[in-house]
Amino acid sequence: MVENIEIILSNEPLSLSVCQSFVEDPAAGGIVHFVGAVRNHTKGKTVIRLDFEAYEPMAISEMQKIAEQAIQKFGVMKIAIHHRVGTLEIGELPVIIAVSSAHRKAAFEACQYCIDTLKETVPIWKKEIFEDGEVWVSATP
Amino acid sequence: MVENIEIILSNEPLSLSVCQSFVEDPAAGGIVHFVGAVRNHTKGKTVIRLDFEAYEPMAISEMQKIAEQAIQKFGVMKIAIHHRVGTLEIGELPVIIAVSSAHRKAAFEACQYCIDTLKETVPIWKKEIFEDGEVWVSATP
Amino acid sequence: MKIKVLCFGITRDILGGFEKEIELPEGASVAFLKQRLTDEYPQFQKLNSLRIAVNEEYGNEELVITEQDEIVLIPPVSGG
Amino acid sequence: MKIKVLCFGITRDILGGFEKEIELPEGASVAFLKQRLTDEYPQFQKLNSLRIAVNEEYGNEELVITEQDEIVLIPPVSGG
Repeated sequence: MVENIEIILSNEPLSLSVCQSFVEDPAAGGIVHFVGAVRNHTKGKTVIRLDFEAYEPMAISEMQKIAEQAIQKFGVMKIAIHHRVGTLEIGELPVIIAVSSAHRKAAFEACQYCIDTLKETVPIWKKEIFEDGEVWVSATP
Repeated sequence: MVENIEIILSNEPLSLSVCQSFVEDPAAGGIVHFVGAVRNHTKGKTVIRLDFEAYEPMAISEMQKIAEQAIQKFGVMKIAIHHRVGTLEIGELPVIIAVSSAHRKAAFEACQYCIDTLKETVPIWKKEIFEDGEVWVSATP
Repeated sequence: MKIKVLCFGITRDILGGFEKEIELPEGASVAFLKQRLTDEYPQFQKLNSLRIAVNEEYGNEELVITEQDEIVLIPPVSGG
Repeated sequence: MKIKVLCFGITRDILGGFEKEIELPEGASVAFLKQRLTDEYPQFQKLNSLRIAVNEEYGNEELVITEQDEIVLIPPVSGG
């Protein structure tokens, strides 16, 4: 069986070219990547860094499920979902999602589905560290 | 003025990380890339390589227009459109479009708009080379 | 029975630790555990959501908990 | 007047070269040029489309051509 999904949860910086290499396929005409980035501001406050933590086994199995669903729903070829944990500085990449497909429309739809669903269901949490405090993102209104 | 558009037409292999670096911004929360790839088959025939040619000054100005329209329409931050010309082997990348945005939905929409419009309006042509002949893609029914 | 819950994100701050033992009646459901937590720690009311994972799957409200289950508190996720 | 047209993609194969001189009456429009080309080279009828770029912009059918213009034949594009 050809492996068509690669899920990684890592303490090390993520690599766009590693994701690209995984999803490349001689029959793929289009590849879409979503790359998350750590923003320096949130609601007008300066963010110094972010701490990510994950309930690791379940985060991996939920990301695997999302990729499987996306392949089934949109008929795409290969999906890589790589997510960081640990401390990230501004500009570092918390997540990369790469999708290859024979046709580009399906790749766009599948990639958007993966990131939208990841943000709803995958047990990963980020804490924003400010000069004067810290907050778990989205925990409270 | 901060440059927010980078258009490149090149004989050399394209680089995803160069596109990523151009569009990265401390205020960007999401980056979407579309990467075209040369498929090994088209309508059941084996493709050996592709030759791309461009009406270069107009190809560049049309890509610039597309990027400007996308920034205006979708409110995204930065766009890089890099396109190859010359001979490409299977698996090489004819085009990379990178879009950064505060919010990911706009990045997806703008990236899709750019590649859809590029394929309609930018004066670049590809010839597919088969074992037994060659054909200008999309020229005739 | 005594169950052990694992706490991630803001729930660790609320319960004051990663691992917490909680006394529950036999046959208690996920909904019962959530009610118990909210009664004991009123800060849970302020959360946008609270899900309970049972053995690495989101458990629905009626699911009955046993001592052998791995119970994890899942406050609003914010990955990506 | 004698205009010079530049030919890309399949139009180069049809006209047999990258640069071609074409004799047109003064005041000829883009539409006139397209008709002239189709009359002389019936293969143009087989194309999915033919646009004419005048000075690096797509010229509409009514645009009048002069000898100073850069005229380029744009068969169906296939970039990306």
